[in-house]
Amino acid sequence: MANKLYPDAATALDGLLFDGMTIMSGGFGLCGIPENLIAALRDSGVKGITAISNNAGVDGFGLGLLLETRQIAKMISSYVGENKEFERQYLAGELQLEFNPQGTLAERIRAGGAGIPGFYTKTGVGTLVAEGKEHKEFGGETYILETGLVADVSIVKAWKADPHGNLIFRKTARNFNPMMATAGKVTVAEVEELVPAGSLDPDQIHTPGIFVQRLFVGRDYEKRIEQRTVRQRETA
Amino acid sequence: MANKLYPDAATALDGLLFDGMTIMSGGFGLCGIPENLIAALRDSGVKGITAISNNAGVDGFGLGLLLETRQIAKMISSYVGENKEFERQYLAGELQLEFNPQGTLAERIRAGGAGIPGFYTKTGVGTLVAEGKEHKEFGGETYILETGLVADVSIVKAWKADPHGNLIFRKTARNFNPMMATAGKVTVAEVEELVPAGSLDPDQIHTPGIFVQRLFVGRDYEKRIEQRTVRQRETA
Amino acid sequence: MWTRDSQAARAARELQDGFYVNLGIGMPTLVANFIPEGVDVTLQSENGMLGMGPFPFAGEEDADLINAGKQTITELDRTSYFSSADSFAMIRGGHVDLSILGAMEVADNGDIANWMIPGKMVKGMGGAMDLVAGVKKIIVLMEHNAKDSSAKFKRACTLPLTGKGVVDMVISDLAVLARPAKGAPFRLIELAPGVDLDTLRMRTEGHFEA
Amino acid sequence: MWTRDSQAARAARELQDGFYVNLGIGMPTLVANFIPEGVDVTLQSENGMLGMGPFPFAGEEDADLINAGKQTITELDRTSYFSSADSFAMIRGGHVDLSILGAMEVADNGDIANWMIPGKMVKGMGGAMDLVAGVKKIIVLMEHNAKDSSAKFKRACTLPLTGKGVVDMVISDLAVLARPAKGAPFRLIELAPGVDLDTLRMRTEGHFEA
Repeated sequence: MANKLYPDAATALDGLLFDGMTIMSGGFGLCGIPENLIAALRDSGVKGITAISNNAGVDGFGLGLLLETRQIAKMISSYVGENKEFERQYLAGELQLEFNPQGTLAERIRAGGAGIPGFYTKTGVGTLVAEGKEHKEFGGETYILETGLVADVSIVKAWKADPHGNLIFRKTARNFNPMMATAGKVTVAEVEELVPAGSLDPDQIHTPGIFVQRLFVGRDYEKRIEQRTVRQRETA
Repeated sequence: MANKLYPDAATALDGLLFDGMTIMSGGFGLCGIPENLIAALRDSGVKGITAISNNAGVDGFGLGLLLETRQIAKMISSYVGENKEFERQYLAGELQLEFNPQGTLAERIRAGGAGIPGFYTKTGVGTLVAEGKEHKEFGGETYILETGLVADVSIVKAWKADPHGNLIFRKTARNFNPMMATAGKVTVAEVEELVPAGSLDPDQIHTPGIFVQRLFVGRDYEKRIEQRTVRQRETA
Repeated sequence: MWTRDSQAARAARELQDGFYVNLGIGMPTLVANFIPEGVDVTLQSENGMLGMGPFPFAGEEDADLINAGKQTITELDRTSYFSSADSFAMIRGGHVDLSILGAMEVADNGDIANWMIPGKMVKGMGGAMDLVAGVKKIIVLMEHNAKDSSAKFKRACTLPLTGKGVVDMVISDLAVLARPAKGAPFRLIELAPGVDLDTLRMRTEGHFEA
Repeated sequence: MWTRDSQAARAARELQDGFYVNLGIGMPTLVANFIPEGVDVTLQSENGMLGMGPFPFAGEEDADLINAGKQTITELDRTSYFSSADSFAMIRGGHVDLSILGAMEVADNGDIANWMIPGKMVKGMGGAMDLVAGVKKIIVLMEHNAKDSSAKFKRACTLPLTGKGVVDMVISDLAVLARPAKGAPFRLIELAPGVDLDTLRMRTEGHFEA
């Protein structure tokens, strides 16, 4: 079997990085982000990254790490509201930003991985998002053309993997990770647990191994919570 | 909780059928087809059906049942090679037929369910399939526009369901069923087993209950095998 | 006049048994506290979850289980998880019955603006454009007037739009305005206690039928 | 000249360790019997399976477990199942390394015809158009000549096409013709035992470099 297993994030990224590259990074907010791989990207010093990620992390965590070091030249995101350093760089003109509606972003990535160069959607018709895009009528309604997205490298975070690269995600940490796994020319996955081949139920694999070229077990997961909301236990 | 449970196929289809309607029917060959619902459609006598299904069943089973009774006016399929009655009706001009490449058919259905009225694909460029369709270049390559498909009713077959309509499929019996569940204005699912709410792992649900309006436990599954291929046990 | 809680309770009366509903961040979240007895709704969270439960008890938070507002939540016996692409396929495909959102402006043609104020740092539209374009019915919960007392239900939106002609109902602290279909004019459905039609007209810019 | 088994064995030499491969119905299926020692390949079946195993033992057939030829098969410790949409997303997206297919005709510009003979009942293209359009490398396994002895590697296909300019390699009972990239001319790579270049030229219509 072709070996997909690597000891850690740095070796898993070895030979894949170059300045000016496009990287997709999984996660929603800080949930389900590839913590180890982001840290390894920072340590690699690779520059001029176009980062495709729903959010931009927070100051000092997630993609915020790569903003601090100015390794990101452009972000394609749907929401970046949790990051002061992002705001500073953007307002200073040091950072390019392309906003996509969240569902359009998700579908563009899914399309990129599925060999679909363009699709029509009603999302954004009549808004700034539609400017400069082809409009077309279907059944009397107006839609705009959105294009597929691919990346030089996709970095994703899963819960469990087997040595064939089959992945399973956990709860809402799934989010953008499965589509990004399909849309990277090379996809590197970090997981919490590596299980033996044959121990995942084949009906229940979220990402088939064909999409994962490199794989390692991550360590020291912080899994930070952005909004810790709780309810009170009712007392009798 | 809104009740989605019905006692059998006939009651589950009650009030949904009308002549000239479009029906999507899950399955690949005879694998994963909604046997009970097809039989109930035959018994209902509904006529002039446009049937969207990858295959047309065989003589006397699957959609072949509805061909025998001439209830189908048009088929949208990728392969219909296993059915003599189909061939007879088609050659006699009694049946309309639209061939779609299998992947294009699957994606058209997925698009229909996902609110995408059109997408571009390389599949079929330069062939009969491309005739009359819009051609467009992306990155120097030519693609054709294919449209989304929806149905008045989708009939699907799953392995397990809970009362909320969450579905799980088994092995290659999954095939077209999940997308068709999303593309029916009403989706009726038959299942082998109904399990209590909460007993399916929420990470492992293939079709979320939002897509299933009606549900029942099927009976007397034949699950016919078209090509029974086996290997010999090696004797020591 | 309605309090925020009263507005949320009024919105909750629009819920029907069996509905699948997406609640926006802020005031719309309160609607979950007022779901009427005997009405069963399933909450969708666009980051990839159907069947959202309440906040967890302290100490039971799970970093892998958050809603679209990045708040820790819980699951129910009906819950399913899916990818963001599948989540927005569900939204875009018209499978969600109702979305309740906040807004900065709504126009009397149904336009909505709720994502961007020119000159201020733009945080992004998140899933708002997808929701207003895809969900079957859109209810806006907002104050009737802005802090400078200008009307938020307007002839035309002045801020960049989130969606064009998409709003079906506005529930403000003063009144409920609604229309039977996209494209139809808005009508006054209900006045909050202590609010009369003259007051409403004075504090409204957009057209509505009374 | 090569037998069908020899053709399949020759095709199997094109497999590389770690490849994901889709095998068409008929002669291509035989390739699975000749996978070289030390080469690990994963077979994709376009009805929704990655990691296809061998036929089951008698009595162990499972009606829910078939390949794209509707044959009963088995699973492996690497197997995953997915929907037809996900399966063809995998194919269309260029994730499958190699597809080995049969053909009625191949043209020297890489066109392939393998789904329809005018005048005969058309059964449909199934997944063939998707495979030739999406898979990275396309190898055709076919007889060099039809039953009427006409050449099947032609100047131009006479039958309706399955794909335009998509074939990378032809392995017939007489020879291996291949090209380094789509758009490049085909070259003779190998002659079957007992076949000389003159014979090959005489029995071929399409252009190839020798």
